[in-house]
Amino acid sequence: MPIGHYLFLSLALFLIGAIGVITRRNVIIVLMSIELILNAVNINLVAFSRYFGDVAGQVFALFIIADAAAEAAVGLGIIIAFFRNRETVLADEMDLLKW
Amino acid sequence: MPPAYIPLLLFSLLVLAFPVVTLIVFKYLRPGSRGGPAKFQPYECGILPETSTRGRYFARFYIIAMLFMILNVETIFLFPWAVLFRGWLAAHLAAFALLPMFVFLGVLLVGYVWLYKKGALDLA
Amino acid sequence: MLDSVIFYFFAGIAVVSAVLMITRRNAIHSAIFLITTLLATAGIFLQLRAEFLFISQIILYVGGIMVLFIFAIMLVRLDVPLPQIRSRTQKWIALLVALAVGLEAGVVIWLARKVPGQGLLIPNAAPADKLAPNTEELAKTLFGTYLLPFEIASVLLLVAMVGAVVMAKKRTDA
Amino acid sequence: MSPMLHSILAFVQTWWVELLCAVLIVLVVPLIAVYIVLVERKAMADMRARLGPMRVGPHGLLQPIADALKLLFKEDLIPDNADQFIFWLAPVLSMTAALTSMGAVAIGPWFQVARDINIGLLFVVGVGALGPFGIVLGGWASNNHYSIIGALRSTAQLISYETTAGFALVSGFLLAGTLNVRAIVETQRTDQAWYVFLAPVGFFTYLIAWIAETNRAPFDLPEAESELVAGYMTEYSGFRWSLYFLAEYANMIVVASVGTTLFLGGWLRPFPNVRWLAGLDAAPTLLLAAVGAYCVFRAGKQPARAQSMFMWAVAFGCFVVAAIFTLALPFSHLPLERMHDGLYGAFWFLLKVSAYIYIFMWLRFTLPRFRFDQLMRLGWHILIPLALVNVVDVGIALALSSEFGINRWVAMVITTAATLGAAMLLLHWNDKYAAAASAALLTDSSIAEDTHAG
Repeated sequence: MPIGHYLFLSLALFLIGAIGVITRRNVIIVLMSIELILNAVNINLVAFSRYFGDVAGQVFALFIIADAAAEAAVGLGIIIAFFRNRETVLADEMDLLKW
Repeated sequence: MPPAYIPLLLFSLLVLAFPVVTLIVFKYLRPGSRGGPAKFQPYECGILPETSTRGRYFARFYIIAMLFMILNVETIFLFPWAVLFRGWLAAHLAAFALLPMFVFLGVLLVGYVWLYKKGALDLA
Repeated sequence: MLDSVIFYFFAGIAVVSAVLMITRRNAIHSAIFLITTLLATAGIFLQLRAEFLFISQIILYVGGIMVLFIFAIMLVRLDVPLPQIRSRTQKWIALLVALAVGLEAGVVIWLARKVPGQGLLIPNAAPADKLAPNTEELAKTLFGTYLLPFEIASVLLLVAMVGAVVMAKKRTDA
Repeated sequence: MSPMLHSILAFVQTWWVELLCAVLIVLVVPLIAVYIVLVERKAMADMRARLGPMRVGPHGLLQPIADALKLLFKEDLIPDNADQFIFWLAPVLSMTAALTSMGAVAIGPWFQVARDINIGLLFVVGVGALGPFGIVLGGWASNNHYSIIGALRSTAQLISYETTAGFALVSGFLLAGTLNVRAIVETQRTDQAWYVFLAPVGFFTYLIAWIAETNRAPFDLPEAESELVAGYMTEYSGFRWSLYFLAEYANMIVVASVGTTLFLGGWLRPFPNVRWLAGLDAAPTLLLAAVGAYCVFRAGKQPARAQSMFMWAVAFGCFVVAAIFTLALPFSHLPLERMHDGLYGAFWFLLKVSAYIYIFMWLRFTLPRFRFDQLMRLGWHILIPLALVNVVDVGIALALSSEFGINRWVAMVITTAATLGAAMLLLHWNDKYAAAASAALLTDSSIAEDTHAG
């Protein structure tokens, strides 16, 4: 399996995630698209780690997953605090820095 | 795909097929359903549901899910350590084996104690 | 032969459910399609002989993060499909930009293979059976060269835990 | 096309044991799960001085088949404005997660679907993590207040006890040093000690965590009849409902086999190096012969002809398996060696798994149900810190015994005492904390912001 296939796959997932982040107005879907982009990055890392025979890529991917967990926790925490205050989750209604 | 996983992949497809095929096959073998609209009302001990069920549920469940995720990440980091532990002991590296994990668990214990004191964990 | 069949099987599922994820109106449906994408990506990790990453992706991403997303969606009463007033122009601009970036990056990858010498210096994959057992190998590197990031990861988790709890228990003064 | 055929034939040639085991598991485990329901009802009845199901087949042996057929043909309706797709998907997801995690479990030294995969037991835990989805999606899709609250509570319970189970497994892997299922049992053989004796607190927390994980016994609040009608399963009927139940019992089998492999020494014969207990090798044949004889003795007394025919069939089955065991014993030097080890290993493994499941049932009949906040407080305030302390203590015990040459049993006793001391401390803090919380509740009139607490 030449590595080009994996690069094209991660490119496709990255683009789909980017489109999701740009077009969707619902913040939770935006957060999900960010998780998708992180996944595309992981595929690249593991593909290169496999083809260069060095396991450091997989260790880095493990740290990215841990970071995605931390990011999702705080991100959703902010969304819930905002929702309980302003009863909305749409991105363009979040125009306040301090509520 | 490492050869050992191919039977596992076939097994999971087989397992997925078991409930799906049974559900579909017996959907047509079953006698038809009779009974009026009341049968399709959600069952709430006889009381007719007024409000839609998509009401708001409190944030405590969110805190539990978030804590579960953070402790899950911690467990995943514990597995590689546990696998190599006996190897390090055999090589007389007991200090190196124990110290990194003590620091890792200690930092997370601080967070846990803070949560315990702050009452985020009293899930009454 | 078998490898490419399995790869296209998982890659197809991943891309199709990713597209479905961003187009669904109901948030729980898109969460389910994201779970399918994550499982397909885990399958691709398995094909790249990254077994520990395969299982940590399932445990952490699917079993942890997605449960949090579904809880948040149920909490934020989002599962009622919102009237999506999607501005037409924004969607088309995004598609255009994405296509441009995609084309350009695809051409780069395609050209890199053709030019001898300047191509990506990628030897073909190491023979599969001589690979070291994955978990032990990953653990040695994790506790060998990457010990400091390992400790910083715990501080990151602590900060995330504290931050999320402060946010979630925020008293609404309004 | 012929190279494709050759490669497939070569593949089946090397992996026929695994494929056969896969098909067997998909056919046999639901059957065993249904029969565990019967055994449970019988044992519960026996403990309460009544007979349990006696009507269908001799002593109710055909009752599970009758239940399964009834459920297959019962009408399973989907409530209106429920989410059709997810309502249909949730039980399938729950059942698939439970059965797929059976794949990485080794019943005997040769009966395993995923032979020698590097992440053995972790695959079981990983696929088990998909279980909460079946529950939360099922509860949400059925558009019913009770099922949503039940789904949220049940998932919260699953989540908080999954962490404890993860830490308990870590203490087991510390001792074993590998994740590979066969290597774990091998190290227990070379260590000449089952890990339940080297990490007792680990086994104890594992047992409790997985009782709560499978929504059983004292922790079955979300689906308790008296509390939430049937929790997330309220709107399910017919075969969809039985998929949830099959998933729960299949999960119980999986949990019992993981516990046996990691803590109770998989397929190892108890007391392998005790000379005068060598007779245990003949135990399988004697046990099966006794069961066959009992069936023959009871066959004559059955009122209906069909029931006595059934008893004869069961007796014949027992004698055949006993013959296989006796045949395999003397000819163990023939290529039957692998089959001999496999059969004996499978016998001891299944004996330990059934003992483990009996403990599940026993707890279910005797202990009263937990309240939801007690359940969560036990999970978060006591069990998770205890499991964490236990991981550290097993590490210290191993370090002491290898670094300073202290006898490993003495080191184990010291560290277990330290863990139990920590447990006492946790309990004390918890009681003090609970007392303070309830006192504050009484005096402070303004209840916390979220009035409709769980």
